[in-house]
Amino acid sequence: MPDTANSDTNLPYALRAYSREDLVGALRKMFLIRKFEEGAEDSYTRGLIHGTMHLSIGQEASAVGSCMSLTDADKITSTHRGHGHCVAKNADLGRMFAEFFGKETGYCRGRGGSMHIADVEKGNLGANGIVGGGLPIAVGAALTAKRLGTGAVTICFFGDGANNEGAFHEALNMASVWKLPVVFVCENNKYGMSTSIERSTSVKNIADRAVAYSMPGVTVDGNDFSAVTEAVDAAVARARAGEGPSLVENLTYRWRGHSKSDRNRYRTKEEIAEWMERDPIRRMADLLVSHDILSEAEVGALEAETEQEIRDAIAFANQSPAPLIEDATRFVYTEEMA
Amino acid sequence: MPDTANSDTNLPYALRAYSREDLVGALRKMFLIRKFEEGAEDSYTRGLIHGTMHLSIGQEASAVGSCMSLTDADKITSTHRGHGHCVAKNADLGRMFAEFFGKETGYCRGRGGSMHIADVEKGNLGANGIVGGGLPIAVGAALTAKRLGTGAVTICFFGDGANNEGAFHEALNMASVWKLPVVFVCENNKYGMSTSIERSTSVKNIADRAVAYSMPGVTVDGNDFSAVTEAVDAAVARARAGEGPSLVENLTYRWRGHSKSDRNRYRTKEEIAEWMERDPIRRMADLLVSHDILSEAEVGALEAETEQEIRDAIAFANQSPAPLIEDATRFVYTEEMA
Amino acid sequence: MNAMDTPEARELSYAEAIREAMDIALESDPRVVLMGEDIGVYGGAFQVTGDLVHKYGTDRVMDTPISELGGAGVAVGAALTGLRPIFEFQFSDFAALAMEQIVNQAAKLRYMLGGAVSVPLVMRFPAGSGTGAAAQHSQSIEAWLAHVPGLKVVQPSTPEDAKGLLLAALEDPDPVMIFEHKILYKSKGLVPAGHYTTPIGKAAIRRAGTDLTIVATSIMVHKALAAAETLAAEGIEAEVIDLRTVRPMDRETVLASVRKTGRLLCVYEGVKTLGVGAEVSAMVAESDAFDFLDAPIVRLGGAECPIPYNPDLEKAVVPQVPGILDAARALAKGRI
Amino acid sequence: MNAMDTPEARELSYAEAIREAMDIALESDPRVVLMGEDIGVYGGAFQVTGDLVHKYGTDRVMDTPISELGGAGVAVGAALTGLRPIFEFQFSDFAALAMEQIVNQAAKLRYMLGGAVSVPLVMRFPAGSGTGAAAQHSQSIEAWLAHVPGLKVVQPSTPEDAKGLLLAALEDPDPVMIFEHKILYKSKGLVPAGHYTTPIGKAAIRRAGTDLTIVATSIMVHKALAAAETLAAEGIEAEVIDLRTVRPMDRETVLASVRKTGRLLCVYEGVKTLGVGAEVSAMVAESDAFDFLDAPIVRLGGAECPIPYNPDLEKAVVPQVPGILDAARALAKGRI
Ligand SMILES: Cc1ncc(C[n+]2csc(CCOP(=O)(O)OP(=O)(O)O)c2C)c(N)n1
Ligand SMILES: Cc1ncc(C[n+]2csc(CCOP(=O)(O)OP(=O)(O)O)c2C)c(N)n1
Ligand SMILES: [Mg+2]
Ligand SMILES: [Mg+2]
Repeated sequence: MPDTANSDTNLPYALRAYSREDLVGALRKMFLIRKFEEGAEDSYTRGLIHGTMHLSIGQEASAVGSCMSLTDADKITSTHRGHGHCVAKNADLGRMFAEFFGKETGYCRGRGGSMHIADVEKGNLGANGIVGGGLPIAVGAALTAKRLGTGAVTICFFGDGANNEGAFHEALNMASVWKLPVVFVCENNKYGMSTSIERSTSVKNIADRAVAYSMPGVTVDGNDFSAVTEAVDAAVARARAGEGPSLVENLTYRWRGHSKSDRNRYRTKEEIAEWMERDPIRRMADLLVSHDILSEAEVGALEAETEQEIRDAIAFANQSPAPLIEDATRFVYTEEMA
Repeated sequence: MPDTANSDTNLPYALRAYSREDLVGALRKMFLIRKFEEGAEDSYTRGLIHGTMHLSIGQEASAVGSCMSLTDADKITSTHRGHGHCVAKNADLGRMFAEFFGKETGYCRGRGGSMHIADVEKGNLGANGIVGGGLPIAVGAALTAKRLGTGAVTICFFGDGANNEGAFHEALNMASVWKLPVVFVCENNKYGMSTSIERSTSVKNIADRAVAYSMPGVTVDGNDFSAVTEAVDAAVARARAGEGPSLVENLTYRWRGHSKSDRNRYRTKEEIAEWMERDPIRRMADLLVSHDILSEAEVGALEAETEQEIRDAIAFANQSPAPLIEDATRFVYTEEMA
Repeated sequence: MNAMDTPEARELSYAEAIREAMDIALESDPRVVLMGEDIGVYGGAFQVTGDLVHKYGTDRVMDTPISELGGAGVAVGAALTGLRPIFEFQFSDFAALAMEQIVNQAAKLRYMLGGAVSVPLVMRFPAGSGTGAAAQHSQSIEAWLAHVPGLKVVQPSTPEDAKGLLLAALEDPDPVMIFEHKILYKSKGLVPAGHYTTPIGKAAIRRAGTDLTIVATSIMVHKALAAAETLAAEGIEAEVIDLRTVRPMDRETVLASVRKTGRLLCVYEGVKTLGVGAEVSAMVAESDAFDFLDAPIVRLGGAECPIPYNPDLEKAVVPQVPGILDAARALAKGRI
Repeated sequence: MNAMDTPEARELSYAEAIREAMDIALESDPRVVLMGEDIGVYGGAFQVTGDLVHKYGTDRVMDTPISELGGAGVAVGAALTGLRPIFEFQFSDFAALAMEQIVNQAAKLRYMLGGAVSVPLVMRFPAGSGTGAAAQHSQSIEAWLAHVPGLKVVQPSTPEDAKGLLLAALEDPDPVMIFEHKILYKSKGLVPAGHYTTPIGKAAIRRAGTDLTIVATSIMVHKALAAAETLAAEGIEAEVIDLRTVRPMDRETVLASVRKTGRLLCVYEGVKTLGVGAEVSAMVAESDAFDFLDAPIVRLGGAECPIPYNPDLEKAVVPQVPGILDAARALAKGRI
C-alpha cells in the first residue's frame, strides 16, 4: 500500500510513496525472483525439472513494482512467464520449486508445473499456458469484486505478443464498458517468442491501443521500479475508486531465450548486452543506495540471504514426495465422478 | 470505377466522380435492394421462406456506395445482413430468391439460404452466419491478391456489433502489419441485435479504433450515397496503390427488426421514424433530381421497373426445382468421399 | 422426482421451465448472475431469459458485447472468484469461438491447480436443427465437450429435466454444460414448482420394453418414444432410455437394459461419426453386456454433412421417426 | 508405396520428412504459402519449418502474430481465393481458439455455397503428451475435427507417411487437418526422395496377425507394434493397423481384419470417452463384422483427466506398452 512516507516531490515516486521496509522488501523480492529463476535454470540443467519453462530474468521490476500496492485480497492473473508475478504476490518458494519438481507439496501438487503455478490464497489466480488466456479471466475476477463489493482490484499481466489475441480486445472492451476494477499490465519485452513487435503489431506501443477502449494508457520504463510503481499504483487507485480499468505498459526485456528450446536467432548479442546494462535489480539497488536507504554492503547481504532462501526452497522441494500414481485422475472434479 | 465525369469541386463527390449512367445504375440498385427485401419479407409472410432473415432496408446507400469503385475481380465479404451487398455486387435476383426459397437454382443450391448467399463469380465471397466470421477471410483474400499480384481489392463489410469480436482485432492488426489491400467497412446501425453501441462498445465511433491498427479511420453519414462513395473510393484507391488497409464507418440504421423474431423492445418508434426521414434512397433520388440527372418522373419509372424485376425474380424462384433429397450430402467434399 | 406425483406441478414449456430455474436461482443466491448476448431487454434469442432483467436488473442479467471468447472467459474468472454465472450462448455453434476458455481453462483449472480451485460455471447452449437457420446455427456439438474431462454435459429432453438439471448444475461445484434443443423450447410438460434437482449423471428410462433398447438424447427421445408406440402396435416392445447426461454417462442404466433386451439402437442428432452414440455403442461393446448382444449395435445419427437450409433436406439429414422405425424393426427381427 | 522398395529412400526424421514435403510444395507451386507463429527465423516451435524461410523468404514462410483465430481465418480466405496455405498451429491445443474458422467456415463453406467453392487448406497440429508441457500443451483433440463433415483428418505415424500425407493433402481440394505427434518429430525412418503421396483415407496394416486386431493411431502404432513383438513371443499374433486417416475412416481394412481375428483392441492417446477409438469400436459393432467378434471390443485411450505435468503421472494417463500387453493378453485369452 502506498503511504506518504516522504513528501519531498523531487524524490522518485517510490521513495515518496513507500517506507524503507517496503522498499527493501521490494528489492529483496527482486533478488528472490532472479535467484529463483537461476535456481530453476540450474535445476533444469541437472534434470530435476521436466518440460520447459519461461524465465523472466531482466523483468523483475515489472513484477514487483506492479504488485506494490496490492494486498492479498487483490487478485492477479499471470502468464507463462509468471514466476516473478508469483513471487511478487508473496508465494512460498519451496512450494514453487516443489511444483517445478512435480512434487505433491507443489502449488499444483505437481499437476501443473511452471506454466500453471498459482497461489490462490495470496490472490494469484495462476499462470496460464494459453497466451492471452488470463485476460478475460481477470475481467471476470474484477466483475466479482464489483458485484460483491469486495473492493479488490485485479492486475492482469500479459505480454506484447498476447496483445494481438482477440481475447485482449474482448477483455479490454468489456472491462471498459462495465467500468471494472482491473489494471492491464503489459510486459512488453519486445518479442513474442521470436516475433518482434514491429513484425507482429500495428502500433508502436501497446499502450497506444488504450484509446480503442477509452481507458488511460501509459508506457513506462519497465526496468525502473519507481516508474512502474508510479504508473500501476495510479491505475490501481483509479480502479479501487470505481473509475474503471487502465492499461500500463512496462517496457522491459528478457535476458534469457523464450524458453528452454530457444536458439536465439532473432535478436543480436549486442541487443541483449545493452539491455543487461539496464538491469532492473542493479538500478533498484542503486536507487536505494543513492538515497541512503541501504548501503552497498547491506545490498550484498540481502542478496546472499536470498540465495540461502533459494537453497532452502530447493532442498524442501527435493525432499518432498511425488504424487501417487493412483492419484493421477484426482482433482478433475470437485466431487469425484462415480 | 470513378472517372472524373465532372470536375466542378462544388458538386458532391459522387457527381464529380461518376457518370450519369453509373449514378442512375446506383439508384437503380438501391431500389432493387429495397424491393428485393420487401419481396422477401412478403414471401416470408406467405410461408415461402423458411428460417429467418436479416433485412437491410434503410442501409442501401452503404452497400451500393461502398461497392461503386469495385470491379467483378474485386472481392467482398458480407454479413448475415448481406442482401444489399449481394445486389450491389451485381448478383442475379432470381438466383437470390431461388436461394431464399431453398431451390436448386439458388446461389447455394438451396443449401445456404439468406445467411450464406454468395456470388463467387462476381467476387462476393459470401454472407456469413458468424458475426465477425468474414473479417479474417477478407484479410486472406487480400493476402492472395497481394501474393499473386492480381491488383484486386477486398471490401470487408461488418457491423458495429461485430467490432467487439476478437476476430475484428486480429484481422485489422494483420491487415495493417502486412499492408494488405483491404477496406474494412463498418455498417454502424447503432445496434447489434438489441444491444446498442453505448452498452457494448468502449468507443463512440467504431472508426476511433482505427488508430489501434495505424490505419486511416473515417466516419461518414452512411445514408448519404456520395459521402459513402467518397470515403470508400479513397480507401479502395489507397488499397489498390499498395498503401494498405483502411477503416470506413457508415452510420446508418435498419428500419426493420434485427430478424424476423425481433419484438423491438430496445428502441423507440420515434427513433425509427426519425431515421426513416433520412431514407438513403429518397436522398439519392433527390440528389440526382436536384442536379438534373433524373427527373422525378424518371425516378418513378426506375422504381416501377425494379418492382417488375423483383416480380420476375420471384416467379423464377417459384418455378425452380427443389434440390433432390438424395443429394442432401452432396457438396460436402469436392471429390465425394468413398 | 416424477412430475406426475407432485401436486404443485404445472404445465410449462421447456423455455419457461429453464426461466423458472434461473428465477429461483437469482432469487435465492446473490452470487448468481446471467450473462449472454441479448438476454436482457430482448429476452434472449429464444426468449428463454424473457423478462428476468426487469425483475433483477442489468447487474444480474447482463447483456454482453458480441464477444463469445471474452464473455466465456469473464464467466470463468467470475466463477473462480465467487460468482455463479449462467452463461448463455446465443446458438451452440458459437461455442466454437469460446472453446479455449471452456476447454483449456474452465475444464482444466481445477486439475492444473491440483484441486486448489473449482469453477462453478453453468453454460447454456441452444442447439440443434429444425429452424431453417442452416449450417452455422444448427449444429449439435455436445460430443466435443463430452470428450473433455473436467466438464459435465447434459441434454435435457423435458421441461421438468430442463429445470431440474439447471438447478442441479448450479449446485455443482464444477462446470456444467447444458445443451438445450431449440425445437424443444416450446414443448410443454408438467414441471414441479419450487426448487428441486434432477441428478446429473443419471439416465431416465422413459418407456420400459423387452425387445430392444433405444438410447436417445434430447429431441430424439421424443422421436424414439413416438416410434416405440408404433412398434408396440406391431408387437415390438422398445425400452427407451433418455441418456440426459452425456458426461458422466450412466453406464449402469444402459447396460442393464441391454443385458435385458440384447439389442441396442442409439439415436442422436449430432453427426453420426464420433457423435454421442459412438460412445454409447463403444461403452456397451466393451462391457460385460457385450455377451448379451444378439445383433450389431445400430446408430442413427446426423448425416455426414452440414445442416442444409432447404427444409426438406434439413429434415432428411437428421434421424426422423420413420428411420427409427425401420432401424428398430430390422434390429428386432429374429427377436420376436 | 513402400519405402523399402524405393532406391532413393533415405533415413529422415518425421520432422525432416514434413519439412521436405513443404520444401517440395514451395518449390513446385507458387500458390503454396506457409503460415504460423514463429515458423520463420525461429524455425517453428518444433523446428519443423526449420530453415525454409531462408530459402523462400518471409512472403512464402509467414510468421503470424499470436492470433490463432484470425490467422486460421486468413488461411481460409487465402485458400478460398487461390493460395494453398499450410497453416501451422504451434500446439494443437491452440486449435481451440480457431475452431470457429476451422469448423464453421473452412469445413462448411463448400457445402453452404452449394459447391461453388472449395477450400484447399492444410493445417498442421503438433499434438500429444510426453513433453512435460502439461494440460494446455499436450492434448490430442483430433476427435473434435473428425466429428466434422467437410474436414479430412489424418494422423501420420511414420516419416514416410508424414511426407506423403502432407503432399496428398496439398493435392486435395478440401481442408485437410494433419495431427502430428510431437514425440515422433525426432523418430527416424526411410523416406522416398521427391514427390509422392500417401492416400488419404487408407489405413496401413503394419503387422499381419491372426489372433487379434489392434487398431492404433499416431504414436500408439509404435507402442502397439512393440507390444505385438512381445505377444508374438508368447504365441499371440496381433495384426496391427495404423489407421492413418480418422476421417474418412478406412472401414474395409479394419473390418476385414476383425472378420479374420474376431477380436479388436483400439489404442489411442486422446481421452477415451468419445476419442477416435469410440468411432472405430462403434463402426465395427454396427458392421457385419460384429458377427465375427468373439469378445468385447476393448479400448485403451487416454485417462479421463487433463494431462498432468509430473512425468510419471503424465505417462500413467496415456496407454503404454505394458497396458497394451495386458489388454491384448486378456482379449486373446481363449483364442489361443
Ligand atoms: C494461444 C497461444 N498461442 C501460442 C502460444 C505459444 N507461445 C507461448 S509464449 C509465446 C510468446 C508470447 O509472447 P508475449 O505475450 O510477448 O510474452 P513473453 O513470452 O514475451 O513474455 C507463444 C507464441 C501459446 N502458449 N498460446
Ligand atoms: C459469433 C456470433 N455471435 C452471435 C451471433 C448472433 N447474432 C447474429 S447478428 C447479431 C448482431 C450483429 O450486430 P452487428 O454486427 O451490428 O450487425 P447488424 O445485425 O446490426 O447488421 C447477433 C448477435 C452470431 N450470428 N454469431
Ligand atoms: Mg513478449
Ligand atoms: Mg449493428
